[in-house]
Amino acid sequence: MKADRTPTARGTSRSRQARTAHRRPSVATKQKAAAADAETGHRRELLRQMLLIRRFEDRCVELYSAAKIRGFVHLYIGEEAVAVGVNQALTDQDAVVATYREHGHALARGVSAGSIMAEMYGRSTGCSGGRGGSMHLFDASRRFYGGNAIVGGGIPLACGLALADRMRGDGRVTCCFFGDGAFAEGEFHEVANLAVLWRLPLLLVCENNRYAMGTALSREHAQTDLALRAASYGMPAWPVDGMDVLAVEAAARRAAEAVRAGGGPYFLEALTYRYRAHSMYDPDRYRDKDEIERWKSRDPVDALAAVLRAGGEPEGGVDEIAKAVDAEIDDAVQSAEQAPYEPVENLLRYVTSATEPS
Amino acid sequence: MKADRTPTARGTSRSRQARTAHRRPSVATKQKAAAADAETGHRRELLRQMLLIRRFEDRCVELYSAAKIRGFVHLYIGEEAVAVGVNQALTDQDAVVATYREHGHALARGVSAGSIMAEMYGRSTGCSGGRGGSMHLFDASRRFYGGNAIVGGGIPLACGLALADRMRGDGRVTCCFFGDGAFAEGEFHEVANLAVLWRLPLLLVCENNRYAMGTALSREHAQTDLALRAASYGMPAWPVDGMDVLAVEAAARRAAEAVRAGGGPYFLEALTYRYRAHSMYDPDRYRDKDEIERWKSRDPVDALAAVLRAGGEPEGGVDEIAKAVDAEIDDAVQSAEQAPYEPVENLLRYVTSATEPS
Amino acid sequence: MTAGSAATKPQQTTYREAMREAMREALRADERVFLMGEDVGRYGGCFGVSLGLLEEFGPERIRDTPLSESAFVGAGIGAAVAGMRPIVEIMTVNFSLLALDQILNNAATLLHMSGGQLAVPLVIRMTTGAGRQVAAQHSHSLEGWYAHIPGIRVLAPATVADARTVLAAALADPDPVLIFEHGSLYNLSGDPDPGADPVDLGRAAIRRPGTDATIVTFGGCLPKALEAAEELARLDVSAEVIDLRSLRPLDDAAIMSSVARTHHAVVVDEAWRTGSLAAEISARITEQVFYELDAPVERVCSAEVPIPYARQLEEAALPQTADIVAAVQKAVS
Amino acid sequence: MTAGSAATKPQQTTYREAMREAMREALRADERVFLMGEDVGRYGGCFGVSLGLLEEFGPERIRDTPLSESAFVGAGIGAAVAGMRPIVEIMTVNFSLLALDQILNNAATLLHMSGGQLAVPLVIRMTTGAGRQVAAQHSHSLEGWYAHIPGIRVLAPATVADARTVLAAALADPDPVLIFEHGSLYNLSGDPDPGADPVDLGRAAIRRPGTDATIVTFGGCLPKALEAAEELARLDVSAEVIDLRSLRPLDDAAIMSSVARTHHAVVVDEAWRTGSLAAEISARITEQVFYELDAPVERVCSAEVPIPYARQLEEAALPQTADIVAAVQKAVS
Ligand SMILES: Cc1ncc(C[n+]2csc(CCOP(=O)(O)OP(=O)(O)O)c2C)c(N)n1
Ligand SMILES: Cc1ncc(C[n+]2csc(CCOP(=O)(O)OP(=O)(O)O)c2C)c(N)n1
Ligand SMILES: [Mg+2]
Ligand SMILES: [Mg+2]
Repeated sequence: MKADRTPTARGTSRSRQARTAHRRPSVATKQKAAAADAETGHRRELLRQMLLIRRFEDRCVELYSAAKIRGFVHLYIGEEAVAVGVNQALTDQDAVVATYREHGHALARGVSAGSIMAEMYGRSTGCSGGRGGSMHLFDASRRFYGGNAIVGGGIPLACGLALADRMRGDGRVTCCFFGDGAFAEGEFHEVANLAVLWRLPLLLVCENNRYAMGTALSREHAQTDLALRAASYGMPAWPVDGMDVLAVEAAARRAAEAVRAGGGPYFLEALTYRYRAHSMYDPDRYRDKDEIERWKSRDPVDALAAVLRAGGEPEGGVDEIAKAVDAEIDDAVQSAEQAPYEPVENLLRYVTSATEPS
Repeated sequence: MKADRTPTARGTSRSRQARTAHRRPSVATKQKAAAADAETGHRRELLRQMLLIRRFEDRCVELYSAAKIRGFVHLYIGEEAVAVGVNQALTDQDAVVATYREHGHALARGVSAGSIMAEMYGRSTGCSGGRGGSMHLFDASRRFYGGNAIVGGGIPLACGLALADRMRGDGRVTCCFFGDGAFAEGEFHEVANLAVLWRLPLLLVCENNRYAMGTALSREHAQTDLALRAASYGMPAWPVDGMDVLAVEAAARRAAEAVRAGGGPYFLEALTYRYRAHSMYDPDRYRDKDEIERWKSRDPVDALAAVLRAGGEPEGGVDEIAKAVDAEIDDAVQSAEQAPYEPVENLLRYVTSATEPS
Repeated sequence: MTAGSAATKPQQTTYREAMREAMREALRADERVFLMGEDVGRYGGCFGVSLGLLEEFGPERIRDTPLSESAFVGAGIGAAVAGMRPIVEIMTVNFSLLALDQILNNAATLLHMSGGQLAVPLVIRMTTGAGRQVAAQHSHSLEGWYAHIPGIRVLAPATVADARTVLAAALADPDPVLIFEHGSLYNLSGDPDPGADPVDLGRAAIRRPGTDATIVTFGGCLPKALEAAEELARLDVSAEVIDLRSLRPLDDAAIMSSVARTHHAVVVDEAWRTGSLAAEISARITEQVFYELDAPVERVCSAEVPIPYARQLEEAALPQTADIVAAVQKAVS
Repeated sequence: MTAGSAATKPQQTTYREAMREAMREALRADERVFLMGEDVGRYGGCFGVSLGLLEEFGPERIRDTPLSESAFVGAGIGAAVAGMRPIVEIMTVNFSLLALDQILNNAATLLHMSGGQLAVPLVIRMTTGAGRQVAAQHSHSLEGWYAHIPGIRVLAPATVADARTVLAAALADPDPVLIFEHGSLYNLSGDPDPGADPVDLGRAAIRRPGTDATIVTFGGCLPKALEAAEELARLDVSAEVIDLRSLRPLDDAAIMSSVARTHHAVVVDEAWRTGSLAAEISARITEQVFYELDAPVERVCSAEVPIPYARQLEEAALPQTADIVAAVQKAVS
């Protein structure tokens, strides 16, 4: 998976070229076939990533019930196309800041399922050494900067990462995921203004899943067209169908390209939906079961599977991917089960850089 | 002056009628003359209020140099048309929340010059008992709620005053003044959204004087059309020439009427300019003297005086107003000079409602 | 006061229900009262405290807010100034930082700054504390910070009965009152004692009398302190347990008269040790009854670390019953 | 280090200039260093500290920000995580409340929460304190709150020499450092002593030796404490004055060894008394050298009132030299 994430393998220009080539009618048959193969391969990979997230989280539910995982856990199921699609537009050098609902962002970013699972088990092999838990996944090697449980709290952090890049002129992009709820916090407003003012290379991805906990979009926002509002800061801002991973990928590539070209920040509003309750504690009293079903009928995993099948993917192809994914998750769980706990003597480790275990 | 502020004497509908009548061509000569008289009277009153603010603050400069007044003092000179014009649209029952640059708002609201001056002298007869000083003028009897020195800090307070009115359905308006600098703070954003969402009777008056301390508008805002940005929250939002008191009054009346009719908040951007430094400590290094002069050529006091003179105001009429205003200020200073200091034994008074002087 | 007969026979209810019943009572009694905060309505409150109130009182009085802590806390202040009696719920003390400027610079300050003109009869409720493996950003115990602020009252009900009465006392106060509800207490069961005289929540309560040492605590640490006292009794140490209930003002008289009798004091506070409220209490004890002390005042607080997620680390970070027992033993040794 | 010769003969400069010179030095030495905050550029800094730096280093490295405390402090955190060395100026501690969530939940917490992956080498400077009749919303002394937070270092230079060296020490720290500059000190004149060894600002300094009582203080109260010691000397009381310099961590060793010699301690802190850092120091003294104390530890703090504007009231609210003298006399009596 890591090899797949190098800029050459899936960098903006090459993929664009591939897709453009595919649409050009006068191309020789051979080239066309190669491009179609690449496209299919890429789509299978997208499906694999979405399935990994979905099944990883299904397993989380079981493990939570079994009290293997504790604390607050927020599931991303239904929204997989957003993290997976957006990440296609990012390189290894780019940075990602996410929220407390970030298993999907971490997995899509290439943080290993094993280290995430170990983290939720509270083991010292976890991606945050067991100190963070579900809401605080970090992986500096993947430039994955969390995992922030203060709604909106990651947005200024992302702004600063982008500022550093801008000052050094190193052409990197910082991608910040946040929710429709976070959009109402003052910090969003302050950062949006600052980022445009300073032309920071910041990709703001608002995951509009229509709820902030139990509060529906229309009861948290006066003007519910969030992209329209973001545009008022003077940055390009567009909505995209967050249930369609191909649409998300295309929109994210356009956005990342604009950011990388030095145009300043870009706002992408991914229209999506969470199938599960807000957290494990949420009895989900505030919405219609019908509404959930309606969204499920546009499921991003099913939709992409259908596209693949229409493109000739054999029966059982998807099952095969699912099997591989399950094996990866089984491994993750098994290694987490066996992983060591951080000794209590190390409690004060990492409070400051100087505090080392005794 | 207090009599002037009763709703019947200068309430929205009557004044509107007067102005409308004046413009109607087929009205009988007598009626026309009466309306013209009323209009002239009203304009003289506007001039008087603006002059009161200007000369009151000129005096503040002297008194500050003489160390009679201390602390941070921010002058409103140049911006008088905004407070005076907007206040015309408000009744006694309405509420006003201002900033630390609020001598003008307090005076226009009918807080007496004497009690303001005594406050700046730190005397117990001051409108805040000497505890607030220049930045914290209060007068509950005028529903004048300060005087807030945390930039943006008054906006949520105003939101709450409006919420109470909305819940009680008593048709009152809360008017909140704040600067272009405050517009960048998260609190503005949060309140704008909340106020539209809840249709609160809130008149948001942004005094865009093109600087936040030493930071010019274009270096604090990516999109400098603040009314445009405010409109993105879903409320009516318009700019107005803040150097023209008649324009401000007309715009404020339209705005207040819309708010009073239950339309929710309204955003008015008054384009204005402060002639003096940000505060008494500011060496004013960040702007051109030319720029200041250009704005002074559109001085709101001079402009209204010219309108009056063009309408037949005799030579010396303006001087007469100035003289009356100066007398009022002299009185204010004199009574402040003689006013008592709050005894030190009362230090803990008003920390809580229960703490009474020993 | 749900029913007259309830007063006669003790009835069990939870801390959560007691708080809810108190809100219901206040909403029924005074139409100026309303509840405002994130998810207090449709969702029923982040911890279920306000469940059912929306249905009874409607969306005007049970107001769901957007995620805008500064705006809706500030709006509560303004509404209070205008004569309403808002109860603002901040989901947890962690998020109250976003509204701290409003609380300190407006709520706590307006009365004084206006020379007595603007009172702010506002009640702010919030959950506090750790213990549920919710990690560094959701485990703060910052009530000690709030207790530093002149102009506000800070209450920390630790029993079902106090949860039932605290709100009425807070709403009767003409000034801002902050109520801290420790998350671990919501499922606590007890007698709401609705027939009792309204408790003066400004006074500390002796939850267990004792003669050898005084344990001063509040909120989520009270159950641990009582457990410790139980264990100490088995070890022949008689510990008195004082529940502060009010963190600002502090009931010095109750603390000092106990310490003057026991000559040993241990303060238990879930906050990080340095700069905790426990420090203030220790300083006051030294100042006021220094010559009665047979040993230095001990503090049992949290380790100075962002609270970690892993269970064994979190447990090690927080004050535990055994730590309290050990501290008392050290004091009396 | 403006000139090699400066090291040889003592030179007078102000606290403000010392701070500015330290910034200039840091900006010259390390291109990762930049300064960011409201009006640090064109205006020259709210208190003139950064005057002239924009001209020398340009707008990329001397960045004026909009009024958005949360955003630009958070941006400083992010830039630090990404390897820059930002110096963020918050005009005054009063406004830092708007960024407190970022400071506590991000700056102080990221390293631990990420299992040691994300260090935050950020320096935040801010003015603190009262004394200039700027009233309730501009007179806070909240450095004690910051000293409560694990994961950050809190420094309070009180002399020109410390102002000159504090920044280099702060920038050398791999973790967040907050520097509190008391507004009354900016015009203080003294020897910046640039040739001296870099002071270890983690250690407290004995600013005046004495034998009868220890006055522990920091920041804006140091000059008052020294004045009090002078006056006490005339009254035949020999007071030792300790300047903490670092508020987190506290230099317990320095405090305790002094108190163990003098047997009397007075802590002077401009914060409101309840929950002040003075309480922490008092508690620690009791905990660590209880049996050396001949009298209870005294505290001299601000009255618990939003600081009023009127001069006589403000003076009455703040710790004054006479209050310190009286407290020491009481302690040694
Ligand atoms: C500042 C803050 N306020 C409140 C909360 C509690 N809370 C956690 S998630 C959440 C809803 C956030 O909604 P949104 O931003 O839309 O993200 P989503 O959960 O839908 O992904 C709330 C209110 C919090 N964590 N932080
Ligand atoms: C939260 C906060 N940050 C910074 C300051 C310092 N400060 C006082 S006034 C001011 C500029 C405000 O500009 P603007 O809102 O445009 O109002 P104006 O002074 O132009 O009337 C600043 C930065 C403050 N008082 N509060
Ligand atoms: Mg959402
Ligand atoms: Mg301005």
